[in-house]
Amino acid sequence: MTAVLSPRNIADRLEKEFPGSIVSSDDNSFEMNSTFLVPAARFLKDTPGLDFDFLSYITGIDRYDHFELVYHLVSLKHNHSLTFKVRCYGRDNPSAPSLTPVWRGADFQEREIFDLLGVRFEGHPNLKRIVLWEGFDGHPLRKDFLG
Amino acid sequence: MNIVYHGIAVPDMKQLPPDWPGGFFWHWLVFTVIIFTFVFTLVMAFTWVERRGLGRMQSRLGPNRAGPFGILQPVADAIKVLLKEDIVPSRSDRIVHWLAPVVAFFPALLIFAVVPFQNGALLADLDIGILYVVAISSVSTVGIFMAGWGSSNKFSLLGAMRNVAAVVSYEMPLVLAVIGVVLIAGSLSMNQIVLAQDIPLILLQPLGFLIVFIAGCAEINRSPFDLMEADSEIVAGFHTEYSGMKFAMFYLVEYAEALALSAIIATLFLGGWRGPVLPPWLWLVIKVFAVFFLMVWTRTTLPRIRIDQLMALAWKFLFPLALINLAITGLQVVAWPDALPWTMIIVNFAIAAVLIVLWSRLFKVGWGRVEV
Amino acid sequence: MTLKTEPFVVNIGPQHPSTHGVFRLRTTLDGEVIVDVEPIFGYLHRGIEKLAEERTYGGIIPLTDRLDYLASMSNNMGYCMAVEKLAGIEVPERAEYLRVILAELQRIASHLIGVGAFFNDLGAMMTPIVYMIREREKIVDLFEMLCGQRLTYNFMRFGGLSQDIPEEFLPALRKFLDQMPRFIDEYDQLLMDNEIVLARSKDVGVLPAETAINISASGPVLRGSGVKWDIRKADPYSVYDRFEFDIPTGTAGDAYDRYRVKVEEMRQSLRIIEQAVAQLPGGPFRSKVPFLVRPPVGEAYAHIESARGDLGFYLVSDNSIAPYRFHVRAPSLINLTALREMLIGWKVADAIIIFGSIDIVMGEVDR
Amino acid sequence: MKFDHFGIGIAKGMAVTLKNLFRRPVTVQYPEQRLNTSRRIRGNELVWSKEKCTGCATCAKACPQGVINIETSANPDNNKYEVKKYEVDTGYCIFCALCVEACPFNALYMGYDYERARYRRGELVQSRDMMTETPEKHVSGYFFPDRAASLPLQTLLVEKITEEE
Repeated sequence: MTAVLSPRNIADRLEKEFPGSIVSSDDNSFEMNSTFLVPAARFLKDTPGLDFDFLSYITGIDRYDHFELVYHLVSLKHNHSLTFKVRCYGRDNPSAPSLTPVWRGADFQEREIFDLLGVRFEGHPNLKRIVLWEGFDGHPLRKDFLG
Repeated sequence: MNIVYHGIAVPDMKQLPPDWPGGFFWHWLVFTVIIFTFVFTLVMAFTWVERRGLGRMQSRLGPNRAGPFGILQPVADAIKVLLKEDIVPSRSDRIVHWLAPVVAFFPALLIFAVVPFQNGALLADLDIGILYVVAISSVSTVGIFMAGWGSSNKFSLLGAMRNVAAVVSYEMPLVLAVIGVVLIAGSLSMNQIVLAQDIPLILLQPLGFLIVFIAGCAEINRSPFDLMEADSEIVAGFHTEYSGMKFAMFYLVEYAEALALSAIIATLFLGGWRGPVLPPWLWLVIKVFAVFFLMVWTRTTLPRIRIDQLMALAWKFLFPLALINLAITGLQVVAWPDALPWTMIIVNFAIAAVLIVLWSRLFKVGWGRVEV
Repeated sequence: MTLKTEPFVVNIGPQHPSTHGVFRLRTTLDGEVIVDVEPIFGYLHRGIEKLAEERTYGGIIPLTDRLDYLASMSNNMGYCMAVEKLAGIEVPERAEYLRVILAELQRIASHLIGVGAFFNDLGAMMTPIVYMIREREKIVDLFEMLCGQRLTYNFMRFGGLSQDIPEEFLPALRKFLDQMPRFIDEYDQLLMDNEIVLARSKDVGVLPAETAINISASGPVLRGSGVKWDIRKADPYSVYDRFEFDIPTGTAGDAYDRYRVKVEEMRQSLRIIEQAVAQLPGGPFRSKVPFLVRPPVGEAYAHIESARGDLGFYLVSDNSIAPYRFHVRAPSLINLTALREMLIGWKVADAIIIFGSIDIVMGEVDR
Repeated sequence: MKFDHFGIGIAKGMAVTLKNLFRRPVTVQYPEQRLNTSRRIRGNELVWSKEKCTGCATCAKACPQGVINIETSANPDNNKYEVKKYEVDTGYCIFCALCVEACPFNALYMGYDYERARYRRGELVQSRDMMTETPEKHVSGYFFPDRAASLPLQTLLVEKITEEE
C-alpha cells in the first residue's frame, strides 16, 4: 500500500524550514502559501526520507473566490504519498509559481490548467494553450464560463 | 556449333531464325502486342495474387466480391481509378507533375523487350541483353523523382529522395551479382543465359540469387524496402499528390517493375522458359509467380527498414558479398570449368552460408542517432 | 566542401496514418533528421471534465468509456472506485473479482492493439496487427456477452457491476485462457528475434529511468525504463493483493523494451485471470446503491493501473448529484512529456515508432 | 564469438506467416454470413412497453444525453399519468442503457436489432409508435436475464473461427 504521510507532520516540518509557508493543515492535505511553492517543492523532493520524486498529478478547482491547485506527490523510493493545495486569488489574472523546473511531469498539466482555468504559472518554459486553440476566448472549466 | 560449359552443350544462338515469325515489322508488331498483353494481364494477376495472398496470410480473405474469388477486382479497381477526378496541387510544377508517370512507366515496359518467352521468342535478342536491362530499369527513378519534386509536397520530396538514394546504391551489388551469372553462362544475351541453364543457376549461384533478390526488391521498393512510399511515415511518398489516371500509372509501374524483376530473376536463376512437359511460356509464367510469391511473403512478414540501414545494407553487406561472390565464381569458372555440378552446388551453398554468417557480425543495434 | 542544408518544417498529422488518432507533430527536419518537435494536441478535446460537472454521478460512467476507448473497462473501474471512495460504498467480493478479471482482459486487449499498432508504425504491412486484432476480437466477444457492446462497455456501477455474468461466460473465458498463451508465443516467434525489428527498435528512443520518473511517466513507459512501479503492487486496489504476479521491466528504456514489457504484461494478466477465476466467490454482484448518489462534501482520488499507466480520477463533491470537479489523471498525456527529447536527433521513421511505442490514445490525451 | 542475427529471426517470422496462409480466415462475409450477437446486445433502438409505463420519467432523468423526451398528462379518472409523447432521438443516443436499468417498472428495453442506419437524421428519431413493444419486435436480454435465456447463443470467435455457409 502507498502510505499516506500525515499532512500535519509534513506541514510542521515545512513551517519550520520556511516560516510562514503553511496556511492550514488537516488530516487529508495541507495548504501552502504560493510564494513558498518552489522552495518547498524542492525541499520535498530532495530531503532524504521524503524523496517525493514523482509528481502524480496537478489539478485546479474553481472555488469562485479563488482557484485551488491540488498537488499529489508520490515517492517511488519509499512508496508514500502526500497531497497539498495552493490557493491563487483573483479572477482576472490568477497566478502561481510553476513546478515544471522541479518535476517536468508538471509541464503539460500546468499548461492544461492554464488553458482550461486560466491560472498563470510563473516560470513555466512554454506556457501556451494545450487543448484549445490560440485566441480562444475564456477558460471553459471556470464555473462562470458559458459556452 | 555448340559451346560446352560444365559439360552442358549450349547451342549457338546465331543459328536460330532471327526474325521469327516473319519479317522484321511483323516480328516487332507481334511481340509488342504480346508484351503489352503479357504485362497488363500479369500486372492484374499480380495485384490479385498480392491482395489475396496478403489477405490469406493475415487471416483474412482478401477481395472476393468482383467475380469468382474476386478475380475481377483488378478490373474494378482500374475502372474506378480511371474514372476518378484528376487532382493537381495548385502549387505544383504542372509539366513535371504531368510527365512523371509517363517517364516512370515506359522503362518498366521496355525491360520486357529482352525477356525470352521461349527459345528465341523475344522482341530483341540483344547480345547485351542483361546490360540493357540494368541500364533501362534505372530510368524509372527519374520519373519518380519528377513526381516527388513536381507535387510540391514535403512528403513526396522525402519519398523521392529516399528512392534515388536507394536506386543509386543498390545498382552496384545488383550488377555485380548478375555478372556472376554472366560468367557462368558465358553470354550477356538473355536467351543464351537461359539456354546455358541445364541446372537452374540458383543452385550454382545461391548467394548471387539472394543479392539480386534483395537488391532488386530495394530498387523497385518492395517491402521491406518500401521506404519511398512508407505509408506509416511519409503517407504515400512520391505519389501522395496523385490521383486518378496518373496514380493508376504509378500503380502500374510498381507492379510492372515487380513483374520485370520476377521475370529477370526467373530468367537468370530459375532457368527461364525451360522445364519439362508444359509449354515454355507457361514455365516462365509459373516461375515468375513463384518469385513474386516470395516477394508477397516477405512483404507480409517483414517490417520496414530505415533509410540509413538501407544504405548500410547495400554498402556493407551486399556490396562486399557481391564482390566476393564474383571473385569466387570467376575462380571456379577459370580453374574448374569441368567440375561436377553437384560438388559445385554444395561448395557454393557452403560458401554462401559461411559468408552470410560471417557478415552477420556487422549487425548492430542502436545506431543512427545524430546529435543536433 | 560542406553542403549547405536548410531545415524545413513538416507537419506530421493531424491527418496522418500513424498518429493514432488526431495528433500533430510539428517537426523541423534537416534532411531526414529531426531537429525540433512540437507536439500539438487538442483535436479530440471534447471537454469531458466540464461535461461531467453537469451530469449525475451515474451518467458519467458512459463518459469515462470515451476517455481511453481501447480500455473502457479500466476507465469504468477507476471512476467507480473514486465514487465508491467518495461516497463510502461497499463493493461485494464477487464484484471485485469480476472487476479484476475484466480489467486484466481489458489490459490484454489494449496491449494487443498497442503492440500491433507499434508494428504497423514499423511498417510491418498490417500483419501483426491483424493477428492481434484477431485475438482481441475474442476478448471483445467476451465483453459483448457481458454488456452487449464492443467498445464502450459502460459495465461497472457504483458498488459492483451492472449485471451478473451469464452462465456461458466462464466456459468461454476458460477456452480463451487455454488458447491465448499459444498465440502470444506465436507473436514472439513472428516478431521478437526479427533482425529488422531489433535494428529498428533496440536502443531507439531511449528514456532513462531518472527522466521517466521526473516526467511522471507511468505504465509500460516507466517499466520499460527499468523502474519497477506498478499500482497493482505498489498501492494494491480491489483484490489485487491476493494474486501472484510479476512486474515485467525493461532495462534500456528503448522502444523494444516498451514492446517487450507489454507482451510480458499480457502473460502476467493471463496469470492473474487464471487465479481470479479459480478463487471467484459467489454472492451478490452489486451492493445496494441509490439511484442518484449524493456523496458528502469532500474529495477523493482513486487510481488504477490501466493499460497505459497510472490512471487516476479526482472527484470533488459538494453534496449534490453531480460532481463539483472531475479530473482525470491521464497517463497518455503525461507519458508524452518527454516526447521532444526522445525524438530529437532521430530520423522521421524513428519518430513514428518512438511515438508508437509510447502507445497513447488520443481520447485520453485530449479528453 | 557468438553468431546470431544472420536472418534466423526473419526465417522464424516467415514460418509464422506461412502457417497462417493455411489457417482458416477469421473474417465473416457480413451481409451473407451473420454471427449471432450477444444476448445482451444494446442494439440501436429502444423498445417501450405501453402497458407497463407509468410515465414517471425516471428514464429521462437517468439519460446522460437527455435524449428521452417524455410528455405526460394526469388522468383524473384512474389517478394515473397518461404518456402523451415518448420520443427518443437515437441520433444523439449513446446506447448506454442507463434508462433501461433505471426504469422501476421494467417498461423499457434495448432492442435486438442493430441495422437501423438511415439516410436522414430526422428518421433516427424514434417516436412512441415506433418504440412500442410488439410481438414481432425482438427485445434484447440486457438487464433482463429471463428474456436473455430465450435468445440464441452468441457466436464466439474463441469457439469457432467462421461459420460455413
